[in-house]
Amino acid sequence: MRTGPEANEMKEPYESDILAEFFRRMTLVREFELRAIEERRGGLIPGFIHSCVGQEATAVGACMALSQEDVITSTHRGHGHLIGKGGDPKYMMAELAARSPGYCNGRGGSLHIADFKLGILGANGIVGGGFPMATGAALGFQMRKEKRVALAFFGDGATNEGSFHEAANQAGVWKLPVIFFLENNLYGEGTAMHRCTPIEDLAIRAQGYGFPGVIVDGMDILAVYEAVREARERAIAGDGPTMIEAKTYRYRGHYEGDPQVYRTQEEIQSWQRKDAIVRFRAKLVDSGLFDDGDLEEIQGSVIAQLDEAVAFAASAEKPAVEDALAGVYADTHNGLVF
Amino acid sequence: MRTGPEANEMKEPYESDILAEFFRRMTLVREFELRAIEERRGGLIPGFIHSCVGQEATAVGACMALSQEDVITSTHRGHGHLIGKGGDPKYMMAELAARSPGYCNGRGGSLHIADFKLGILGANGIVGGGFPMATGAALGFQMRKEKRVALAFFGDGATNEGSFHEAANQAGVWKLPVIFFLENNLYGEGTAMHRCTPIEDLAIRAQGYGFPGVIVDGMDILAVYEAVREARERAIAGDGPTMIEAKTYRYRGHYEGDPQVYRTQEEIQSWQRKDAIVRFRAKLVDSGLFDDGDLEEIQGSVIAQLDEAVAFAASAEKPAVEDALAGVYADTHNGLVF
Amino acid sequence: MREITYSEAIREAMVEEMRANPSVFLMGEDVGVFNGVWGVSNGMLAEFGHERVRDTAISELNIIGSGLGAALVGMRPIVEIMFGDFLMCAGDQLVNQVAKARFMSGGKANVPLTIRVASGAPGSSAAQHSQSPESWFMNVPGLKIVTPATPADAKGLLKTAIRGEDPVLFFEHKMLYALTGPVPEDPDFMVPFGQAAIVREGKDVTIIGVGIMVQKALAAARQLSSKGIDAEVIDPRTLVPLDKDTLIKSVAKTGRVVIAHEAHRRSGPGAEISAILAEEAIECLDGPIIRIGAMNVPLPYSPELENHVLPNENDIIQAALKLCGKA
Amino acid sequence: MREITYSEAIREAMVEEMRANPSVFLMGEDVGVFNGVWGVSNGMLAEFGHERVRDTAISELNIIGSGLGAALVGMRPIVEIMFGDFLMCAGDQLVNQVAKARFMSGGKANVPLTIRVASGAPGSSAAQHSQSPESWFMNVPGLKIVTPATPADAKGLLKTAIRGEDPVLFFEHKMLYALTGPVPEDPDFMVPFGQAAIVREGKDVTIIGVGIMVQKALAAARQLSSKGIDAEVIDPRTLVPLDKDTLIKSVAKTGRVVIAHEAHRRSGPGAEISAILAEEAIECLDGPIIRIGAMNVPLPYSPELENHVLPNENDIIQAALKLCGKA
Ligand SMILES: Cc1ncc(C[n+]2csc(CCOP(=O)(O)OP(=O)(O)O)c2C)c(N)n1
Ligand SMILES: Cc1ncc(C[n+]2csc(CCOP(=O)(O)OP(=O)(O)O)c2C)c(N)n1
Ligand SMILES: [Mg+2]
Ligand SMILES: [Mg+2]
Repeated sequence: MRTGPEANEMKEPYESDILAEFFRRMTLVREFELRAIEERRGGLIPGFIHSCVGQEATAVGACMALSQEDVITSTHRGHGHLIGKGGDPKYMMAELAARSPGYCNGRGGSLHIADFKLGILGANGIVGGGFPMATGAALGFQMRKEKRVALAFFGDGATNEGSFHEAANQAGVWKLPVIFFLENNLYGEGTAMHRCTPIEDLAIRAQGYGFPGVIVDGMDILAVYEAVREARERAIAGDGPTMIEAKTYRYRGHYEGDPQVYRTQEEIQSWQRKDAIVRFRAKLVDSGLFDDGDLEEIQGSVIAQLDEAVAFAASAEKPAVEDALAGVYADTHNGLVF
Repeated sequence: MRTGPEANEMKEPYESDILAEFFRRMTLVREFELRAIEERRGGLIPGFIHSCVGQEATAVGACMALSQEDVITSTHRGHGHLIGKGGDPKYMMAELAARSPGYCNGRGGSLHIADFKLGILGANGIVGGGFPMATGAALGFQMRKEKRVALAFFGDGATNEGSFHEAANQAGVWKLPVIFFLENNLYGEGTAMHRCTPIEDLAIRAQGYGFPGVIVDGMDILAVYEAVREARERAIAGDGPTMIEAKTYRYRGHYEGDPQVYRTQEEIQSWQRKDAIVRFRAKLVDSGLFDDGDLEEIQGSVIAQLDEAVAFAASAEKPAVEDALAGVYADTHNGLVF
Repeated sequence: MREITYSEAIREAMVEEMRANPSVFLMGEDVGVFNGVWGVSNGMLAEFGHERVRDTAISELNIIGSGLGAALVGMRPIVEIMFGDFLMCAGDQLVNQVAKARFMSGGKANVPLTIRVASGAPGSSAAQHSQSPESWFMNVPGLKIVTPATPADAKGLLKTAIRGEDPVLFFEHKMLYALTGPVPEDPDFMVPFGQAAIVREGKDVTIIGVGIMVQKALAAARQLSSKGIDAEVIDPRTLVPLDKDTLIKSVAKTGRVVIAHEAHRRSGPGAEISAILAEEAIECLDGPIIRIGAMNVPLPYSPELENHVLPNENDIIQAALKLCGKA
Repeated sequence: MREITYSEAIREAMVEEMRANPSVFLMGEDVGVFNGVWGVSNGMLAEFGHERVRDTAISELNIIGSGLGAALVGMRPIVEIMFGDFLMCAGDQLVNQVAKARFMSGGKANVPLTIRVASGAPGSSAAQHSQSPESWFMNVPGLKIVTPATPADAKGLLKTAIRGEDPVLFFEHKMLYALTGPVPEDPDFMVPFGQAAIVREGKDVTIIGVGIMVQKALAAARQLSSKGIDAEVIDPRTLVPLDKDTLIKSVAKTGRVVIAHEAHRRSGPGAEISAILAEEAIECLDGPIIRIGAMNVPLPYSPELENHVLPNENDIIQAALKLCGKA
């Protein structure tokens, strides 16, 4: 397994700006999730939530290795990816609250948030649904000779859908600039990975498609960041796709309300002891670039941002039922398509 | 690559009966195809034909390593598989001629021939359509603790369908008694394998599913036979699936009428020089167990059998239009389902 | 009679059939350890073990396709598809393999495969977790399509499916799982396919409800009766085969018909039912055939929009009033 | 006007659009080196090279899904599905991704994706190579569904599809590829969606034909005229959107209607058309709405059975005669 250097040391010199941003975004992801769960209990959010608490390093590390012009396809557990790619919690929260100014005008909810300006092609309610979308976007970039890549987020469970195979094969043949980024959190819903997958390291599947498979510690944001940066360079250089398997863990249920009969408290705690934010925070302090006060300030700004986001969402307008048919088609041929 | 011993020597002692049967079935496959093509030109056969001329050793070698209780799923290029598994050319020819006594009562044609008594679960018009069927049959055998296996035939092109991936993964997890038998003839229709598959040896995909992938010379029937026999033993012993990739070649077009702009005459001839029947015939003569006369007698009996099959088919009744709705359902609920 | 939920009725049918016949087993995503996302298979792993209550990989194509394979060698698989929205992941297996296996083999393949599908909108679940796919495969000969609306029908129809020799798409509406009703305890209680239920007799207007809309049609009928309209409510129970005789007879009596389903209006199950009536009973009709269904827009996340898009009791009432000249 | 085949018309539309716009490209199985199984893309590889005429792996799901991905980043892909029967291999991508991408994103996703599908029975090709899937996705909002019946419509509708911003399922009947007809040379000739063509005016009975059945309806109309029946033949040209006004207007004139398609009768496109007429034009009807379609049985291999199962010109004639009281 490829990991970031141990003992809270950094292998390469990072600017303090980017380090702070890593910390800020991971904190924002964590706090966004906790806040959304709270607001769901409070009734502001009507739909279900698949939180990514525990997986902050994969989401943020991967996205921050991309440029704004790059695109991602996300999943049902996508809030971290969206924030990682620059998504605004205000419009995310408004979408979760099913309001008009939300990212999808209240039509999509958590499972379908997209922002084409930020290169977020969409969360997805279909496990494995985003793979071909990512290869297709990468194809577009390749055909237009643009230096852009597409990164597909997916889970261990999604790796068993046929869509993974078809997309990976075609991406391999055409050497598309695509990164298959697996967040292996050991479970697909209530089914432990070993009960539905005959191998331990899914990255070896990449060999079957003629491109490298890399394993990283998904609780180490620098390891994730570096692996994606390298994969992006490969892709841009015309050397084709990379599969990256990040070993990570979700701390909460598959969705809020999941009784979690399928795993033990001990297992959860053993992963929490490797918490990506806690470890990274310690690393920042040890580096001497930040002190606790700096980091608490960041944390505070994140909380303030979320307070604002919630206030924005709560006071935002709801979609008007007169517009119920809007947005199905670009061209309604004088209303005929309905 | 695992091949049978060179220099026309046999590694292990085979009974002359089985050697003769290898030869007879391969010859029957070859002659069946040529005869069917002729009868199609002559108008007896209305539908299209994907002949397997050149691939006799894979079809016959694989099937003869199975027991009658084992099952196979076949493909659009399935005549060899059917004959290998004991299919009767009479009923096959009658089916190709769309006659009532044909295997499918004239409903299926070449693409859909099945014989459940012989363990032939069906040819298939859908590339990759048979994979889950094979894993499902194997699941049934495993649950009932029967010592039976399912063998899925497929082509290099089919390996890129999502169905391959999903079936292989589940078979790997459950250690199902299934053999994934790939006839790699280098082309999927008019698309050369290297243009749609990023690796050369597809057998390495097996690693991604936690079971062995084996490569054999598909022009050597004994190599094929031995590899399948071994895979069958593994499966029966509870050790799970094996993928076998047999390198082979089809001599004729994808279907009859294919102008074959996608390959050269030289390439075809280079494979014909390795012809499985010619090589095996030489091996039999060299072994001293057979002389040319023996083998010509077998050849003659095959031709006679095919004459009979064609005569049978040509004189057989056509399905009656009154029965057009028969066979869609077991239970028509007093005709309601139509 | 004791009352149990729709969900319990389904579980009871599965459990009884599994006890009675070792060939019957259940497989699907999270049906075992997780007890089923909808809880329908709750406790079944404990009774039958991993051999017969099988958690699969997330691979709908292989789930349905290997159900076919197992059926072809003599098993009687029940497979669960967690959301009807995911059915199309296995679209090819359904359309080209499962539906056609028997016919293409000249009637020789036996396909006792039951595909249980949780369908319909459970509320704010948006476009990929709310669909009603009942009509998606009606154009494909070879499948039977079942839409139980009550606990008793759920149990009795499921038994008919499991004991039958043909593939069945069995649609369970998520919002019916908690519905309670009387269900016979007789383990041989079966509801035949192709026999509609007249769930309420009436003479003024026929309301044909599919799945959950049967319940809404009944509620509408109660309100209509207070307005002096006596509605007959019919539940076809199976869309393929369809008991058109019962529908036609009712329409012949009332002369008015409303067809209600949660699926989108365009090419939903109501299209076929309406077309049959327009072909075989038009002379009985005193007015248009009105279809009530979801608007032709993907299901929106917003509860307000979703509510607006989905058909309800009031839509049925308005249609009936209009047909009866009272709107 | 010069006459070309349906197949040439389609190629011409693709070639012209590809010349005019570098974002347009073609991908699919064997569209390049093999020149397309149906020969539609014959010669296109030579002109545009492998970059823009892309042979894919045998992976329908990825073909359609990556068409969506490419569209989302500004390309205008045309993808070819070799046989309509294989569409369901990509069922989930069609239903859950392609159709819904725009709506789920609040109208922001642009999906200029044209999916060309060779459909229909080419003769003795059996159950998995003969289907007419036109209605399979009509229940799914977000797709447009096009069924050209003439070379000119093939060209003009395809241009509308390629230049449009929404995903289009474009069904090309295999037995129409060789049909010849006049086709405008103007590169901006486009046929709008949602505008039915009255291909023959008449006053006694309306025959609505879908795809290849338009040709058979015309042949039927010629024969009917010799029996004193003046049939109007209408081709909706697009099933979604559907120009119901033109259909209703015709039915209002004739009072009689036959709907003909090659798809199976049950829940074929005719079900929806019939249901619309039964809902919005029933008062104009002098008799039942008759649907002509393939029998509800998978397409058989035997030519005799297949002939029997498929709808033909005579079926239309008999239906019209019956409606006109002459049968
Ligand atoms: C096609 C499809 N099948 C099943 C589901 C139900 N489902 C939603 S999330 C999930 C588990 C996914 O596991 P994984 O890919 O590992 O992602 P994780 O939830 O662990 O992030 C399942 C089965 C779905 N949404 N789509
Ligand atoms: C799902 C599907 N896609 C495409 C086709 C059309 N088709 C028939 S055979 C074939 C090539 C198959 O290649 P391969 O699997 O290598 O088998 P081979 O023909 O070489 O024996 C194709 C593309 C099909 N029948 N089914
Ligand atoms: Mg997971
Ligand atoms: Mg091949």
